[in-house]
Amino acid sequence: MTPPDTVKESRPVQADAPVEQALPQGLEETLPRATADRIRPLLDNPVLRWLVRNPIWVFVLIVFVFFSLVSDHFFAARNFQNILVQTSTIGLIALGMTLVMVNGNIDLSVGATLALAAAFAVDVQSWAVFATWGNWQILPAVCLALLVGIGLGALNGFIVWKTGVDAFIVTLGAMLGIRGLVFVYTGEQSFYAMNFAYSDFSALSIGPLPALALIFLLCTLAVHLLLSRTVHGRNTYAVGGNREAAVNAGIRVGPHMMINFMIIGFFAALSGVLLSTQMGAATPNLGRDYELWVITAVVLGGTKLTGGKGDIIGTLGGVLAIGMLRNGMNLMNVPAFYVYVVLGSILIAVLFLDKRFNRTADGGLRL
Amino acid sequence: MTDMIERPAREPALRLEGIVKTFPGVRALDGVDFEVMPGEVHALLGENGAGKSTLMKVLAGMYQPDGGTIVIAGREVRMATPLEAKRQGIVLIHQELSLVPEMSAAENIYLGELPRKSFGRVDWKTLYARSDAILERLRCSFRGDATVAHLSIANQQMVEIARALTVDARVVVFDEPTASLTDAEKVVLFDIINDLKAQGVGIVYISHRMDEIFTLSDRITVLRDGQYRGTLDTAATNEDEVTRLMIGRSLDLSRDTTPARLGDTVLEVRDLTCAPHFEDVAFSVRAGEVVGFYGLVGAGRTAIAEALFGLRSCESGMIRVAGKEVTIDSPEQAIALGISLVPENRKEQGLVLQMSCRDNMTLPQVQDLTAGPFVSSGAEIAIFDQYRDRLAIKTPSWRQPVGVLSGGNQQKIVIGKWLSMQPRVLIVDEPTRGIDVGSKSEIHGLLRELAAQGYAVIVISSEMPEVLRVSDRIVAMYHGRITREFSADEVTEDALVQAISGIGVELVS
Amino acid sequence: MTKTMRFLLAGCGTLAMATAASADTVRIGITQNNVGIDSYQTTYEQAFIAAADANPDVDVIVLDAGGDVARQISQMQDLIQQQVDAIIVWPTDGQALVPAVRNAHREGIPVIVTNSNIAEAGLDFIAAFSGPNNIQQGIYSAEMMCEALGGEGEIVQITGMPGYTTAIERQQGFDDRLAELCPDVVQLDIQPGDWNRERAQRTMETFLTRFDNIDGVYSGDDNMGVGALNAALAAGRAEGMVFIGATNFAVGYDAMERGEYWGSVYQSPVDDAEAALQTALDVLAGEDVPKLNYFDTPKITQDNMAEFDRPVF
Amino acid sequence: MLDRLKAGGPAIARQGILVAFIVFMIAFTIMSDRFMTADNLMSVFRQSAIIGVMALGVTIVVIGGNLDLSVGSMLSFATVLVVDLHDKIGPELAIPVMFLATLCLGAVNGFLVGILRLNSLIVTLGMLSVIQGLVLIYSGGQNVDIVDQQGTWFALFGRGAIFGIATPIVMFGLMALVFHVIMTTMPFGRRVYAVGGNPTASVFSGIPRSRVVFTTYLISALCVGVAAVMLGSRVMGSQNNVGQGYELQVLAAVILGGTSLLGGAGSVLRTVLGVLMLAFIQNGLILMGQPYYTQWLVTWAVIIVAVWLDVAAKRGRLLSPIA
Repeated sequence: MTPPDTVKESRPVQADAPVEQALPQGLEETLPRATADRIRPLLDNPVLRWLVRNPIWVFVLIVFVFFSLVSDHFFAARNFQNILVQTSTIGLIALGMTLVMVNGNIDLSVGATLALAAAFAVDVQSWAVFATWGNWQILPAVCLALLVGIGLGALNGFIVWKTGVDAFIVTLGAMLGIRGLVFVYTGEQSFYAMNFAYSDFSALSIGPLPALALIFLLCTLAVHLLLSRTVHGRNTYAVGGNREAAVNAGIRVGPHMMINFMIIGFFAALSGVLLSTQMGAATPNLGRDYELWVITAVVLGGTKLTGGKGDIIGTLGGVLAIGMLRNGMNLMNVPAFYVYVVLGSILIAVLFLDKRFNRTADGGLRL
Repeated sequence: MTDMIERPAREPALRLEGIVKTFPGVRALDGVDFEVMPGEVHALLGENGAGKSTLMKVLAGMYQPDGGTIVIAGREVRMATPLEAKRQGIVLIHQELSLVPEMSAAENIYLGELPRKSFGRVDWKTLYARSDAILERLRCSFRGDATVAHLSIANQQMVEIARALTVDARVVVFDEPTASLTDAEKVVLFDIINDLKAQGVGIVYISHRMDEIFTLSDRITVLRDGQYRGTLDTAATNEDEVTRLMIGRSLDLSRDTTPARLGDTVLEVRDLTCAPHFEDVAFSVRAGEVVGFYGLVGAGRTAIAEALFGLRSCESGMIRVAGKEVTIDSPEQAIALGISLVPENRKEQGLVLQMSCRDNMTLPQVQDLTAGPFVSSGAEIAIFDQYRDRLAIKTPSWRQPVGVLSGGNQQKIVIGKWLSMQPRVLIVDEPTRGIDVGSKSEIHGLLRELAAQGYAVIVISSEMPEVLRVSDRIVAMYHGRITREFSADEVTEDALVQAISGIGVELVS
Repeated sequence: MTKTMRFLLAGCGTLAMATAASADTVRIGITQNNVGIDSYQTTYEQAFIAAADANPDVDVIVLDAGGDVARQISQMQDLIQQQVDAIIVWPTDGQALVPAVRNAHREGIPVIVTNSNIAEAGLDFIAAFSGPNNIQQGIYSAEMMCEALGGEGEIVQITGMPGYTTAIERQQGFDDRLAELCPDVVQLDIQPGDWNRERAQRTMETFLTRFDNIDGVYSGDDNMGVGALNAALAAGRAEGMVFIGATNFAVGYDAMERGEYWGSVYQSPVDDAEAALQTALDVLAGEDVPKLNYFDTPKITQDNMAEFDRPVF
Repeated sequence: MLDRLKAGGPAIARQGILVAFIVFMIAFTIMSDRFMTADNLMSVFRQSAIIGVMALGVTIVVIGGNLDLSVGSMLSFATVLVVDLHDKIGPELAIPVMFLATLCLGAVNGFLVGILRLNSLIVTLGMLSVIQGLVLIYSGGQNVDIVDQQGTWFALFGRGAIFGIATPIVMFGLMALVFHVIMTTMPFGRRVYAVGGNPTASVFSGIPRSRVVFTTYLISALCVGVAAVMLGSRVMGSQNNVGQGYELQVLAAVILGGTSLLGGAGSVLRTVLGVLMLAFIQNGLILMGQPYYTQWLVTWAVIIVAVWLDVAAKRGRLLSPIA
């Protein structure tokens, strides 16, 4: 039978969606048609269009304006420096977590890795071998700490690759085990950096920017470029978005995922090193619960737990949102008990709004 | 029918000899031979589970054969990875779309082989230039920077095909390429295949649709149970011979002409509207008849079924079941009213793959099959046995996870699940999609039989032969509206095609 | 999002009032270790706020680090940012806080360390320390243990959360003094109870299975000590076993009254809080304040418990 | 071939956790003469009852295709509530009030995940924080204690015994049995497996998916309530953070029991094995005189090896096929 060639295409649901001028699916469905029509032209403005697609930044703006109005101390250059330094710890790990989560994996062991790296960074300086090195003794210490982070990441990645066990489970185990290693290594004690040059680093500023903030911003830029511009970065989306397609296209998924685990290990270690410069010390309980805050920040930034979606700009927004909330609530003297409630509620609220506005078309089925 | 192309007396582009592949407990391929000449369309046929997909995965480097040789352009090769196969010029276009939705078309086309600059950066300029050139060659309306998630299914298929053109392909394998295409899109696809063929590329074409195979192919190779059954010249054979080779017997493909004994009107729908899917739909179904719904994908047929099954809320209209006006807000209510739906997507909507055959079959009524507070295993097994025998489901035991069964048997489990509910109205959506000829014919027979037993049956299908074969009445849909209703006696193919393409219909929008 | 906004606004209405104060009052910021982890810290906070409220010239900003060093450092920065007149800090970690304290010192903001002291390297940068001496408390406990056992016996120790200063210092004081004072008392094992009564109870149950004879139990605080006591009571082995703790809690006091608990170290969070605030005010008033202001934390035993009030926490 | 399990072999490999469990039991028995004694075994059973009961509830949530990380602070909430109310309104009222309040929290989880279909990991993470705040606000951060520890019948749940067996063991055993029966032989159990295995197909089969998921969270909250009664009675007091970190121990036990985080597969009884495994590791290592952190290292290895064997048995080969 010959297919009729007079047939016209008719596919209301599946037609190519216009890329530029549509509101997010959820908005189109929720808003009255007239309102939607009125709002749509606003999307001609590139800034507004960008904000609609990055809702976390809308939230960052709201938080920013809110605290600027209600707190006397929030809107100040010095405070912004503080916020950047404070977010750098969670922020650096979040960069790595974005890669791992876009890959469709997760890493719960970052808090423990951070603690182990910090312990190495502080302890190795005082090894007798480097006693005559002066301030240079910091260099091998930091290098070793970063290597430890990369190594632990590689171990996680290797196990995920070779055993095929879900990353959630592998890194949940590692979260306990690496914390155990921290206690083995430190013997429960805090380490203290004898060399004040080490802790002075955290007070360093380059122009208006504290060194720690600068490192964080540079790393953010680097990972943003890595994820959006390089072959490895694009493959990260491919592996997370459709693993089978990636395999068929000849991407070596195992080593690829391992590299991303090494990257997050590196950032967890770097974060640990920078944190230890702020303290001039390393404590064995450092970084507890950080994995949960990092995941929260990354998810707020629009990265999907299922993989394939997310970017560094969103993650930066998520990290800043949490950082500003904490900072602002400190400045406003919100009682500690309420901080838990506010942060938890906001997380759920943002998730809810994201679901309403950015949901994908399910054709209105009641499932 | 395509003109006969004289087969060039050259070296085959690809030759597989004596390929053996075993999985634990199964010999999936048992000494299979297969060859493709340059510029030839060679169809590969076989029932589900005959080994077509395994053979193609061996060809694409995704499986390593346990025995046999692969010869490409006269040289014996080993292909350990899909990438190596691609470098040898073997490209597989997958049945299930193998794209990354959040990435651009260009990135998908060059997935795994993005052009690089220094420091591992992507060379976007080269990427877009190359991919745009390919898309243009395929006469695509979109460009390389379009995000795949925003493209229609047909255009996504085009991206898949574009992938094949990135390399100097020797052999391109199409695995069920038309499953999700409209007829218009099929025409474009066939043009492309003919283009490739003219360029001397060897084409392997896998499909269950006989009409396509006879339109396109030069030769046909048939597999059965992992074994090679023979190769036929398309011009010198017919559907009967091919079918016999596939299933080992011949099939009666004619329509059951027993006149329907019609009962009362069981289901009546009036002015039902559910924008944007369908508007002002009205029809009725009587006990003992099969009503076929025919139309293009997206014409609103499936949406009507979903609305009747309580999965969609409708803005206006009236539904009457057995004479009583009802509202249906959930599948539970639909089931209580005696409506059953065999959904179009078996794996996603029909079955819980890791559950046993029995548990799947009794899922909608498990709360009623109880002894005290407990599920009565005996009652469940009784139901399973009854429908296993009635539908001739092939499975070693009720404990078997349903995911390991063949497509046809899976579909029968879904049908059995809904028959066991003793429904008044049975809605079947695309009952034979992706199912081999043998099972297909059995299912058609079953639908007729059900009607004869007094069920009211609605069959939704995109395949005209199917609709013609099983229906007592045919409802044609176009763009969310019913354009015409035919009785089985008066319907002609031409009229049906016109009715579903909106010809002669005034659309108010 | 509007809902969140409204929620925040509602929360802030009351807070804004609290921070709006006249210019001549002193503003003191405090960052505590981990309020809510136990009653001591909570009572401390309440006493501190009460003391500040009682003084019209004092305005306080009360923060909690939730046990996280990094968060405490951030809070120090935030307090410096607000240019408070003095900062009181209850260190989550004695060593890790040194640079943060140094920063405040550089900004000219006096820092008063409360409850557990900062590491030696930081002493130069603080205005004063006010609080109990945790090492001394460990020493007291060792002395009581020694006395109760008559110089010989087998004991086990249940420590606080591993890696935190208070836990480490008490253990250190106890271990050193015990070895020195009565070398014939053998410590069979040391395991953590995480400042958590249930976990201490679990640890003690395992000890009881493992050792046929336990003469004494030292716990890092009474909360855990009572957990250990519960385990021994349930096993029917509490008779003759010596329980010694630290930071006398009400439950410990009651157990002592019943004669089940031998002794502890009396430490009042109210004294602790008031001493900290007073020290800060003294520093701001320009008075000559000694660097280390240990307030007395006496031994409390069944014999002398009548001299003490029942703890409020 | 090393990376291919023999066709006959997997029967034993499929029970990876059971094998590991037996290996550990033998090892501990050899290393410590105190380990394999009736007293010690009973003591470990009693200790594991609290985590165990919570793990039963979470297993059902996970089989239904979701996670529940909020159980840790929910346990703090329930324990503080029941202990605090014990002296204020008496245990006979305190217990039902606590159950009511805890079920409300479960209902919030159920509403957000089941009805609004928000991601369960993030929702319960948020709830973990919210509930911790609620506990602290409720108690003002103070410890709560039961004054008359000897005289109250509330002691039965944590300290008492029924027919000579410690009540927590009896309750844990009974609940494990009841949930096992529910999940394997009752329609509700079948529906939970179906919803976890394929939510869409479940809806197409007329299963009220939202209600099923909602109910799994209620069950989880109910289990937390039972755990809180046992904990409050055992300790006769509570701190505000008493359940901190329990969520991960519970999850580790569920995972060790072989329940798939993807949903649709798993077993309540095997979770019991996971719970006991963790408890025995903790107990055995202390009996051997190991420092507390060794148990973290051992748990790390055990989780990965046990789950690996499980996964390997299912796919029929030891190493993952990922290139």
